[in-house]
Amino acid sequence: MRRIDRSQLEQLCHLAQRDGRTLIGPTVRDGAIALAPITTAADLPVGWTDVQAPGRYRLSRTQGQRAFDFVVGPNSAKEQFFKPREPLYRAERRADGRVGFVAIVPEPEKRALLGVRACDLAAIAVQDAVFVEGAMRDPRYASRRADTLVIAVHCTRAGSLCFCASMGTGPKVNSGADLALAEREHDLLIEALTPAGEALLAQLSSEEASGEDLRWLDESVESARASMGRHVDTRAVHERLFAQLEHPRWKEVADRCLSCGNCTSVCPTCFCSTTEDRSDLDGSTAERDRLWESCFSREHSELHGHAVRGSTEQRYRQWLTHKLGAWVSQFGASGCVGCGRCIAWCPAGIDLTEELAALSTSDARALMPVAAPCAEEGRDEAMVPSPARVLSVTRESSDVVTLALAIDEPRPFAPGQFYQLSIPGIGEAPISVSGRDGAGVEHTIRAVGSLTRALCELSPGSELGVRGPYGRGWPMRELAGAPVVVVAGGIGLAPLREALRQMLADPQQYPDVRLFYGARTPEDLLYAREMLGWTDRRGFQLSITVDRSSPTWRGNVGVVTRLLKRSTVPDAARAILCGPEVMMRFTIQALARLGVTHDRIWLTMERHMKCATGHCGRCQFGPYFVCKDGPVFRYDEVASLFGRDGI
Amino acid sequence: MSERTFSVDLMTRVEGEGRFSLTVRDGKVIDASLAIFEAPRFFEAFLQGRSTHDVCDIVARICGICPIAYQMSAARALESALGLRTTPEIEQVRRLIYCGEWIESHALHVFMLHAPDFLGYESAIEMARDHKPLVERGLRLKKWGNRLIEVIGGRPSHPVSPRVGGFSRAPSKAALLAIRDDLARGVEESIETARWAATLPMPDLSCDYVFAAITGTSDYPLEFGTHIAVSGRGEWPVEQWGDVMVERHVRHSNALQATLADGTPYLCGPQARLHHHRDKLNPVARQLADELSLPATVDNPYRSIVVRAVELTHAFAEALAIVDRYERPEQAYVEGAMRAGVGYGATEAPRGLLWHRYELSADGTVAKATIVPPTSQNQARIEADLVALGPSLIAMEHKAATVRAEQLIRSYDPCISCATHFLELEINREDVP
Amino acid sequence: MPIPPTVLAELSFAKRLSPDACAALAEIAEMETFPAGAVLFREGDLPGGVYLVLDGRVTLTMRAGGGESAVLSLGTDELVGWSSLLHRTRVATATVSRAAQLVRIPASALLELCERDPRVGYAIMAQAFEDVSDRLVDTRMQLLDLYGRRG
Amino acid sequence: MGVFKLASCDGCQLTLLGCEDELLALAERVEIAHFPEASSRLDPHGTFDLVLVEGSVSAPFQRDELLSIRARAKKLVTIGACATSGGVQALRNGRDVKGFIASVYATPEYISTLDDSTPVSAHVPVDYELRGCPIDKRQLIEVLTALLVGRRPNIRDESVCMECKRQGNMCVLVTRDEPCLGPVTHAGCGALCPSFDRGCYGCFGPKEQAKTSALAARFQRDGMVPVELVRRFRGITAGAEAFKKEGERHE
Repeated sequence: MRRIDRSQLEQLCHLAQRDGRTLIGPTVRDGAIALAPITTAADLPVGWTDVQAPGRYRLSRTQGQRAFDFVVGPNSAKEQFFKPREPLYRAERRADGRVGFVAIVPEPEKRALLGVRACDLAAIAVQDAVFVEGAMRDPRYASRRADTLVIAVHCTRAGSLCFCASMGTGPKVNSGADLALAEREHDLLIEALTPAGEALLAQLSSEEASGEDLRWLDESVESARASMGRHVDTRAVHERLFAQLEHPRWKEVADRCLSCGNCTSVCPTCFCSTTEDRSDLDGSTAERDRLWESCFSREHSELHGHAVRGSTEQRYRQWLTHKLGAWVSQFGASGCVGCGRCIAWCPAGIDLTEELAALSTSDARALMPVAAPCAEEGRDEAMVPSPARVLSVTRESSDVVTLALAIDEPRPFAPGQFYQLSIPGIGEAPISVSGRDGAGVEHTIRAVGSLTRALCELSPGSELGVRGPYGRGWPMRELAGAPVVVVAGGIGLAPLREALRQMLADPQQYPDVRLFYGARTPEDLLYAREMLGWTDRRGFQLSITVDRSSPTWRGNVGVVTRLLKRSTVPDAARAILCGPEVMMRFTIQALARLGVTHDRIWLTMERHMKCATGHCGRCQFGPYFVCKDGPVFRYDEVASLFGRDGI
Repeated sequence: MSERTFSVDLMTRVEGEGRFSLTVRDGKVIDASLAIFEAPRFFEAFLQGRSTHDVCDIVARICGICPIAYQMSAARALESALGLRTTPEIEQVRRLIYCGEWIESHALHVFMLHAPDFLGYESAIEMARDHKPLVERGLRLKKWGNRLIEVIGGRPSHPVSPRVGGFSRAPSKAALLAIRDDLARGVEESIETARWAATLPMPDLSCDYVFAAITGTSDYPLEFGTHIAVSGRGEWPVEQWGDVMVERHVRHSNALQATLADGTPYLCGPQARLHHHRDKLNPVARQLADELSLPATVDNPYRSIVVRAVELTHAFAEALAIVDRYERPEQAYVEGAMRAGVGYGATEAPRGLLWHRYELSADGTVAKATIVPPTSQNQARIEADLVALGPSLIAMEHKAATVRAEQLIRSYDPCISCATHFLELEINREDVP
Repeated sequence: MPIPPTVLAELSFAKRLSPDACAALAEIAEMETFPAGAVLFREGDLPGGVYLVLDGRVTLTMRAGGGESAVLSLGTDELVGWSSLLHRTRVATATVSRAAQLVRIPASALLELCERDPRVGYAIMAQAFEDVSDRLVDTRMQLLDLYGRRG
Repeated sequence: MGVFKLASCDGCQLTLLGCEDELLALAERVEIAHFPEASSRLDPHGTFDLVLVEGSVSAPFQRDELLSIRARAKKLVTIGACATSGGVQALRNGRDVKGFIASVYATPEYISTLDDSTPVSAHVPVDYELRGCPIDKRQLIEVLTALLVGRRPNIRDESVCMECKRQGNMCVLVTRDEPCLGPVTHAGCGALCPSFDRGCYGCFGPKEQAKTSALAARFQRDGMVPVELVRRFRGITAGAEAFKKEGERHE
């Protein structure tokens, strides 16, 4: 620990900008202390402090000359690395049907962050876990984050909305920074935490801190810890929150909540994003941007044209249970770092700590399963498609086609995984793999929206964008050796087809396979010819039913669960299902009556998978990201949340 | 006896909806009317009871083409009622944003609405097939005007920053410098525009105009004036304008028509401004007027396209000069206590004199509002000009004659949406407690 | 053809019954075989027999919009023609869609049996109720567009 | 394509002419068959693939015209606050407009007006409603582009706050109690007002799930009196349901 004179701050700012670094530090702007590019110590908010209350933030003059005599302003390091809006790629669709994609990669830019508090260091670590340390790495975030010099400041006083002590993230800086400062009226204590920090410190004129200095620091930090304006009880908060999904408080807070998204915008860890395509007038070129999104907006939970979380009540519950609950199982740390920004910048002044306390009156705890880790190893995911060519188009029914796609250098895929298919200027959607046809990867698509319609209209030779495969597929290994019941509804047969093919090709491993398949009408039955071909395989049983038909149909009429009801299944059978949520719900009940327990059922979850990399937050489902932890789940992993409204 | 009627049921390339009809019998015009059937929108009625701070946002909605004129006239009138004095720095910004509106509106009118008449096209888009560079220039000039408004006010239509006392936020020097080059090019290209406009074939028509424009400052009138000058009649303080002109409701129109008290129609707009203030044009624009031998008094309404083009140069040159000497005002607006009072304000909208009068209650809410837009002042004059035009149409083929008459009306850049903002509800209110 | 009580006892319809009751039921029931295409009853017919499917398939169709629609097919262990238990005319047409062996019980005799012994009556009605309720749930699922939109 | 106008200020159709960089390209892709403000070539009775309607219905003839337009349009898109919520002229709604006129004019039937100014959707089905007073140029291009290539327009129904925060603006409500409708207002303007140091006045109308009562509660805590609350919600988009109701609540 060293001590520097206040005048050395100028030198510190100067040194931090060497090697072309942009220095980002606190500065007064429009009535608040903002983080912005600064060049000299004179840009720092010397003599300013902040006064915060729920829904209220004011600057106030101090008599002193401290530059860091405030707690946190509305913005954080988040926007330095995870940009509020940034272009991902430019896409082009040429007249001859060919497509091209050009990634837009940010210019490498070196930064130095000055004045970062312990809570925000924790937030940076949380975002690193999302964007860099998972199975998929966001190269844009990673490149901006990679070469950043961090000069942190110990908090020696706490704000009225601070609760980092409760969250275990502050007020003292322990790691995550190169240098840590503690500011007094006339001087600062400074400590290097990394070699880079040491190198920088060596160029300042400093002297060894005295024992009294060290005592002052300890006492100040302790007094800050003791004077936190807010407090939360984090014990088993995850289990406690998920035990209160029906608590009347959600409704009550929804009456006050504007669902405006300010809390998520100012939160230093919230990472949800969406994309926006801008195409030119003839749709021949398009640019895709990624931008900050909020779980408080309707679009964020949109699934096939309706919002899964249609009400503010559900959205607030989603936010809080994720931030303080599910986050822990996803990333190993809470999504809340105790900075208090969501309280100050909520126009309605909703206080997270108060809501949490009100929801924690009961000791009830939910049993929360932990997601199986994604099998993928770490890799860069720039979310840029590459061109693929349509090899063949097979019409399956009036509104369903199967495209066989030639994908350059394809990574191997497993049954149940999905690709993101896109047409420049129209959009992108997750489509599960329905099989392999020679060199082609097959996707079976029903025309329901503008993109799927456009996909269904593609002809052999034309191109589209693909990225993938993504996600966790069917548990082929767990299914081996046991009787397998396959239940499919409508187009839900598509993600199961490749699994069926693999099982039928290997009767040794899969001696007993029974397919129960329901469709709306006989005309909607997929792969009819292929299925009939399967029926002579030993150990395969096929039951088909339709919802309605003409009287000439000699087969079953009725829902697929009725087929199951009529059947018996062998002991120890395993089941894999795919269909709409409602169908799967009833199928699971029927299976249970037949003795198939929840731990022997796998299903695919319906959520809108947008980025497919676990970064955009769109397909959040309790403790899971459907795109990376699913879409196939073992039912007992999701049973407590499955079929529940607004999850 | 010969009788011919020239009429158009839906006027095109004007703002808003109107029709005209011109009947000539035995070489004499027996009926000329510009009928405005645009639905009335009652602005003056619902301004009543609003706070002074709502007025600029509401009156902007009278017109999508010249919202700034409405905001500025209103702000002036309200400031005079409240006894507020803005600073010269704020006034500079006002002049600047007003220049933007002139540029955007004049460029729209010259290139998109009026030029197709001279060159024989139905629209600028059609004209672009044969005259692409010309139309592109028009779009470019218009865009630069819009950009200027955006930098100061956020968006071209209904900008958000103008307010009573000034602006909610003044533009930074850097933001203005970023468009400085466009403005400089605008000066050049608008000069070319005026030269081109001067070469257009002008139908013959000479009218005996009474010109009305604001006056009272050393500048070519734009965002401010203390008096209103009427050619051959004299000058009146802005406060007295309501006594000098009278508005009446004519049966064929949803808009009121204004004339001088003795019933004389008058003209406001570019020709009127040039008539009273040619010598005050920005030197660049004045030199251009000299080069084109443009007299102070232009009595051929078709030739207004040239006057507009010269004003376009004036606006670009003014804007450029303001940007070059601009320093961001310390204070973007001035504030004062609310009080009861009456205030008047007049500015020069692109298409002419725009006069506002407000009565405020003690809490600063509007007790009564009167807005006299340029088009309703010009409407009587337009009808008179149709009468003057009538005889010369007799010899023409019907369609061409109709087009010629429509072209004449278009020369005034009538803004019908503005003209029908009212139906004088304050008259009615006297009957209803 | 009379039905052996042992065959009857295999059906869930009879599972709730005591051996005595089961024998009583067998007495009034008959076993019949139908080829594919045979019509058991038509929509609008007067009440008649109640059928239990031993084997094969019976499809119910209803008239709508000038045509005939298949709405439900029934197989082994399922009940056909419950409306007769309520003295109602037939609500659908029942056609054998795959050669079937059925148990036919005259509704009047069955109801008489139920009247005679309320315990038997309760068991039979409970079974019929469960069956009808399952069909109601199925119908609701169809209303929810079971196979909905999945891209 | 046809562009039709009802009661309005022309600002939204002017926005189409304000697409200076795209206008000529658009004209090459789309036949603009009826656009009186821009062209003398008219086709008032033709059929259209796409019709843009500006303005509200505030006179009987406009109602008739609208029904006729709808019958001839494959897709009808309303542009702007007037067509989408009745516009600023909806401020007259609830006042005895006809009574006023009848008491003054000898031939009141000549002054053709309705008591209320209503949105297009109150009279005919609308395929897409583009918000704003005026509409935003980029959003207009986006809607046209999306319709041309057959996809759903990328128009977000989130709050103005989301745009405001992405731009890094400081919140005027939190830092200085400036009444701002941003939290309940539909995004699309680019958070203009807060960017210009003033509170949003709601010209894009209410966002989905607009919790106006919660915002009104905040304004009241900051000392706003009922008459001011009424004025705040009764602005440019006074006819929009959520704002209308909130205004009435404080009357």
